[in-house]
Amino acid sequence: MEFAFTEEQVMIADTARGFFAEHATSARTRAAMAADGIDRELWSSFCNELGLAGVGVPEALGGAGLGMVEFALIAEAAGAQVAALPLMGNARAAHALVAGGTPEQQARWLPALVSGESIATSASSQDASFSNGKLSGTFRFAPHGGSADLLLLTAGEQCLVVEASAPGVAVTAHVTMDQTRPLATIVLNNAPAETVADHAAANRALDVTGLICLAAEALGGAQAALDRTVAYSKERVQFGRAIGSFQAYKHRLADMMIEIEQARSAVYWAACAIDEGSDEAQIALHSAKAFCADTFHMCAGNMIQLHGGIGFTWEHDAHLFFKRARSILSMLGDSQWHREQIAALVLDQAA
Amino acid sequence: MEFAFTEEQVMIADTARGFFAEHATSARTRAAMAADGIDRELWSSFCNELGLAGVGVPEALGGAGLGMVEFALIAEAAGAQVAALPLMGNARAAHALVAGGTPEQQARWLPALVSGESIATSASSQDASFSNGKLSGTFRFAPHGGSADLLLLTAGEQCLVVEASAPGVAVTAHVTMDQTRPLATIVLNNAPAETVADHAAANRALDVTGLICLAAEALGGAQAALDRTVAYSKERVQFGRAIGSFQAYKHRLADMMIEIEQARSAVYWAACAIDEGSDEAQIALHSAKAFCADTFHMCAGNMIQLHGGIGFTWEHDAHLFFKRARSILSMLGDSQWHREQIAALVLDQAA
Amino acid sequence: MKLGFSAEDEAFRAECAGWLQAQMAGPFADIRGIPNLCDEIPRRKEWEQQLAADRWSCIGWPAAWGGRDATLAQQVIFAEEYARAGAPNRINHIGVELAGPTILAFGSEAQKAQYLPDIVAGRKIWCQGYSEPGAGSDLANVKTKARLEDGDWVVDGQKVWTSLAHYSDMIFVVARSEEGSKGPKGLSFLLMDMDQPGVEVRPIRQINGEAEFNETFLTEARCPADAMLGAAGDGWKVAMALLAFERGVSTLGQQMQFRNELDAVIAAARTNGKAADPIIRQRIAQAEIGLRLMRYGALRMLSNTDLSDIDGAALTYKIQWAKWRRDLGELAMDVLGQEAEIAASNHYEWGVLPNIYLYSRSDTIYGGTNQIQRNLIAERGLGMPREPRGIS
Amino acid sequence: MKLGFSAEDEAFRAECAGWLQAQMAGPFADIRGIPNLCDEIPRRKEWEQQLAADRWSCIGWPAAWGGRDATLAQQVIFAEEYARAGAPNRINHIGVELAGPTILAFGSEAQKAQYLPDIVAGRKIWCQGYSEPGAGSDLANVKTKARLEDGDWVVDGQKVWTSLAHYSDMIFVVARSEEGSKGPKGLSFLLMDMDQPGVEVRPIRQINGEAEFNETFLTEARCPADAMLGAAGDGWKVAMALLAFERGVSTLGQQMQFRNELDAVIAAARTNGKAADPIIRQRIAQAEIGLRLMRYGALRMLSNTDLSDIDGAALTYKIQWAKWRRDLGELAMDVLGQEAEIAASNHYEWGVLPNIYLYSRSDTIYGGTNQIQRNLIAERGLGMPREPRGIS
Repeated sequence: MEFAFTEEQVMIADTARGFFAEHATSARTRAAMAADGIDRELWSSFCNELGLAGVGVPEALGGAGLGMVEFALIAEAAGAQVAALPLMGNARAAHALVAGGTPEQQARWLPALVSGESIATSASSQDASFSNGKLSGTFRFAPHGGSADLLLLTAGEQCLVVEASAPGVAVTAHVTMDQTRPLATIVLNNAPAETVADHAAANRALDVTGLICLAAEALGGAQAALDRTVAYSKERVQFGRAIGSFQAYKHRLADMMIEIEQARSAVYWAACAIDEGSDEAQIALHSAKAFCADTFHMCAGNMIQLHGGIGFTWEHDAHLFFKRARSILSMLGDSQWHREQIAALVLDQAA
Repeated sequence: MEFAFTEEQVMIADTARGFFAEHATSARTRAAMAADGIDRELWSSFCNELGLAGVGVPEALGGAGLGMVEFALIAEAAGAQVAALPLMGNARAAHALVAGGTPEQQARWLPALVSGESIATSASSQDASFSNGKLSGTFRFAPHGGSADLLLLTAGEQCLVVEASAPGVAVTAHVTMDQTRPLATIVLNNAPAETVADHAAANRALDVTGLICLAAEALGGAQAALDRTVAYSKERVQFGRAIGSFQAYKHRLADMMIEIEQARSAVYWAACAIDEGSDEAQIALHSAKAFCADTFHMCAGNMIQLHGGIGFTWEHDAHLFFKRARSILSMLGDSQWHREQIAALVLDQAA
Repeated sequence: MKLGFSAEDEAFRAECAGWLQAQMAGPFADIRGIPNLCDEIPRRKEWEQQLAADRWSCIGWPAAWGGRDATLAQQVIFAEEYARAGAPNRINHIGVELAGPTILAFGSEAQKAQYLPDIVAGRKIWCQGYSEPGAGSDLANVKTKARLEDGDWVVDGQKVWTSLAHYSDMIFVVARSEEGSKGPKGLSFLLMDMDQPGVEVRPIRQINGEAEFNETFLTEARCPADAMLGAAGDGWKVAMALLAFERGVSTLGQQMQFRNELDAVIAAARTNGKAADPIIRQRIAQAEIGLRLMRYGALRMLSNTDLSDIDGAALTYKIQWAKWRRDLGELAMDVLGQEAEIAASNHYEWGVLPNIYLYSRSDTIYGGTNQIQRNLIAERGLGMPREPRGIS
Repeated sequence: MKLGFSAEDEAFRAECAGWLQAQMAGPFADIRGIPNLCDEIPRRKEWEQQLAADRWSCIGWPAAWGGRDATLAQQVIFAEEYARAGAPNRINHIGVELAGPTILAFGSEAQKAQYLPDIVAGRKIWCQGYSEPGAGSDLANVKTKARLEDGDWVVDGQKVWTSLAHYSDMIFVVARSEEGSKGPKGLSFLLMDMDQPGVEVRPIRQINGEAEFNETFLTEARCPADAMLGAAGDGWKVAMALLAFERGVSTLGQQMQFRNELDAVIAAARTNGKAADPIIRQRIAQAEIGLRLMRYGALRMLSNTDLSDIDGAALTYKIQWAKWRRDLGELAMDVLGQEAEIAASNHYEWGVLPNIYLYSRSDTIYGGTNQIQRNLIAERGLGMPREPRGIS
């Protein structure tokens, strides 16, 4: 038992942080926001130069063969810059195919997902119908769905692989509050779809990867909101004093740090629990998603508030954090839903 | 429409405030806490010298013939000192008998309730049984029940008058967290009980009077918690400064004032709405109880916190406020319950 | 203490309700219930003028200046009926509720005659030049300068967060007229035309994608020497009095808007089934309580006739509504779910409920942040020591 | 990063679990699971001595001083098994976890030989003389004075909030040994016998009716010149190091107590049906999350080997648990309902759950109020400007 990062993990974290801080600049993110929410150049360097898109994919399948802890470190660094990337979609799809795909599906898609050549999204529907290799139904809220080549779709208990370019596939990209990860609605009308080899494993990988990704992004975003506000508060003078010298301001920053430190524990506890197959994995996942999303929303809201007037302008980056925080809150189950899952685990099993 | 006190109301408020500030001292309250939670001397002066125990009872029945606004002013002043008095029990019983009692019951009890000679309590039970003038069942959480002469008991939809000295009545007084209003359990075994003339009116008066009393006490207690903390903070020096000069401390006091100002609106809105028979009366009652109880608990908790170490000693009065606040929170429906009643009024009626 | 309305009041209600409903059903049906303050400006100006034509534009003003000397009860009633009829937000809120009452209080008879009729008639729209970049909510730190030259005040400086400046005709400006003065001393309160070469307005795009606020650049902008309220150096006093009007009857109209917003949340919850969620129910009840208490808080402060008094209800009102509305925005998002994050069109434009969520982040900032409000409450309401200023 | 335990660790778990369960089922069954720290003092001293007899009293200490050089994992395991077995709270927590490690870090060999064996063996119970009336949590403002006289330190002053002083044998005292010194300078750290005429202990009755805390009056109280940790004037440094131990492995035992408390709330909710209330469910889930995150926060800070580092998990830990427990107390009351406010007996004495509610109001105050914790976090964790001290 050792709840500290290995040297390799520290190196990955440093590399990822440096990469996003240098490349995922506000100007580039804003350019991506005005388009489809993907900074293609960033995405390409991330996949090819940095080579981190396949961090959780086994080496035999072309990835780095590492685990959820390492993936979380990367998502945290991307979240700290609100980077406009299909990181979640590709990681979810890759991990789902690793966990439950057929060898053919793995061979067909994993190299393109790891290289960034293909973009993937996932969505689910309770009333889609699948028969004779054809899928019909509406799949809503697919992140970066408007740009996706590969659709990994959960229909009830099934997990299906669909090509976006196939006949019968209609994707509508929406203007979305968080423009760095716009949502799309996917309507399938007898579209050709493949089943995976192990539906439960693929769906589980979709869930796990999605929740870890969002929790880690939220952690990174919350820490960045704090860091940027701290820096601002030391420079900005009002009433003849640096605003950071006002005790109420300091305490608000302290409150952010208190939550963030817990969020940090939550992300790495959950990632570790998944990697180690711990009994605690499920409660850890729900805890991490709920706690980190709440923390990020609180911190991003404070970031706006503590920047004063400039904080609610379009020009300042605070709203990028705030809107990302909102989207994380509602994506893949809101905090109330995740807490209810925990309550069920804690209260409803036989004593 | 004029949401300001009349001159007469201001006078009643000043008189009541002065009376309780002078007489309901910490030493006397603590003596009452060690006994049955009633400061008999205070009670007697309140009823006879001040003559305010019958403020809401019509003049023809020996009271002052005023309304809920005036009653609330008095309860607020008593709450500000956490006075150890059967104010709520007597007012509830008196108003219930005024509203629904038979002329005989009114003649028998009102003079004694207004003079303070008799002490009353109320409690309710869902599974008591009444037949042939005999009542059986268990009535819990009766405030000052151990000292009561008159029991006004709600059994389902019925309202019954029972004398505490009657055969078949067993009252157990409990050591209670708030020692200024200890609770009792009343067990009746075929005890003689009288029905009132109008059950619905009597039960409604019990409810209304209880809720207004608790909300007003909470308002007074919250304001006193703030006032005492403000005074302390200007004197107490730490780190070489009056602690009240620390901005975080000031903001905490400001937060108390923000809630208290709303609580004040709530109490007088509700009292006025009752007196005027307004459509809003029910939502106002629920609002006042929930909001004021929450406010008082928050303020009393802050009072302890902002006094530092001395604040959680037995010797300091902060715990009297805190425990009274807790008892108000849970008495006659907790805040969650009252909010749910409001939700039902707002959400569940036909659009 | 009395909350009900008299028979006379109810007659007044019938009269104004009848008029408002007829207008909104008839000639102004096209702008009934439009939510955004920046939409349909020309039509809204026509609406202001229609209000004026039937003497409904400034009912609280003295009859001598085009008002109706309306009682508090009547003003409450008018605000209620105005909202019930779906009449749009007043484009000249600042003229009618801030500039006008301040001119009534501090202006000479000549000034009243010059400015008030244009406000009453809806001919001139006003905006407010208080905040500056770098000074934020700190009015005592105003840097904009005014000097007297050839019988004109010549003003240089920059104002920011000037709400609706881009379609305003007039602006009131707090400027430093005494060179070298510091803090609240040496400020003056000037009434200036927007339509002149020295005034440039640049919109500020906000978090919700819209641009209601502006930067206003004053470069040798001019006004006549007598376009000043109070004497030179009285600017602080006049500005503070104006802020008190902000807590006046204008709160009633604002509350009716909040009522409509909460009703929209309730309607959404009923429609999508969230009204059955016990936690959403608690939050809706909380919002309902908060709104009602704002109403009675406002009535308490309005029933207190002396606005300059330190009145707890008045002092705490701003932070109350700002927090209430921020909570409402979050509740609205949670009621709507992920749906709320998708725009209805291909533009970055938001419906009423998501817009509350975004816009309300500024409610806790403009007009004095919640932090500054808490200082004021503690210092003025509770007599706590003042927060020390740095050496500036 | 690894959370699982090794096979070796699991063997250690089996060993200590076996021993603890046997003790709690057998000779110490009478004090199994007693909640109140002040109950059954003599039996608890015997329990401390039994722990010592089998070398379980200070497992994290070096073997040379009676410990087991236990790894972090082993200490985690021991804390878990200790709680699982229902063993009572350690009466000598302050000796074992604060005084001992501080003496190990700063003591001479002679001092170690003099003090450590009595702690390991459970022969001497310690308490802590930090806070003073008027100084509160402000250690730099200590007024208690120490002067050297005939080879003894002679100490005069008053300490307050000395937890469990009424049955302690030893006290460590921070005193001002340099006359006229101010702030953190001129303080010394003294180890004193409680059993002497110059020491008087007066219990302070708390909000819950019990008296765990005390005032301790020192009137010409004495200790030998060499009963000082570090040199004269080093008191601040030693005291700060000791505070760091407070965030050490002792947190693990505390968390096991919290686990038991939350389990008691859960059991109560299941019994009385509140477990079906969706809002109570949310709050229980929140508490569950908070407790788990405290555990992993503690493991993060313990895995960081240098305790003097500014470590975010360590810096925020106190306020985290204090708030968690206060919330738990309120949750417990809401789960139990009005029932919770009635005592089981005729005395003003409270069961575990209502007692958390009352007692936890002090958790956010002693050992540095939440306000002071936030200052520390902002200043030390975020590098914000320091809060100015007044002129004292």
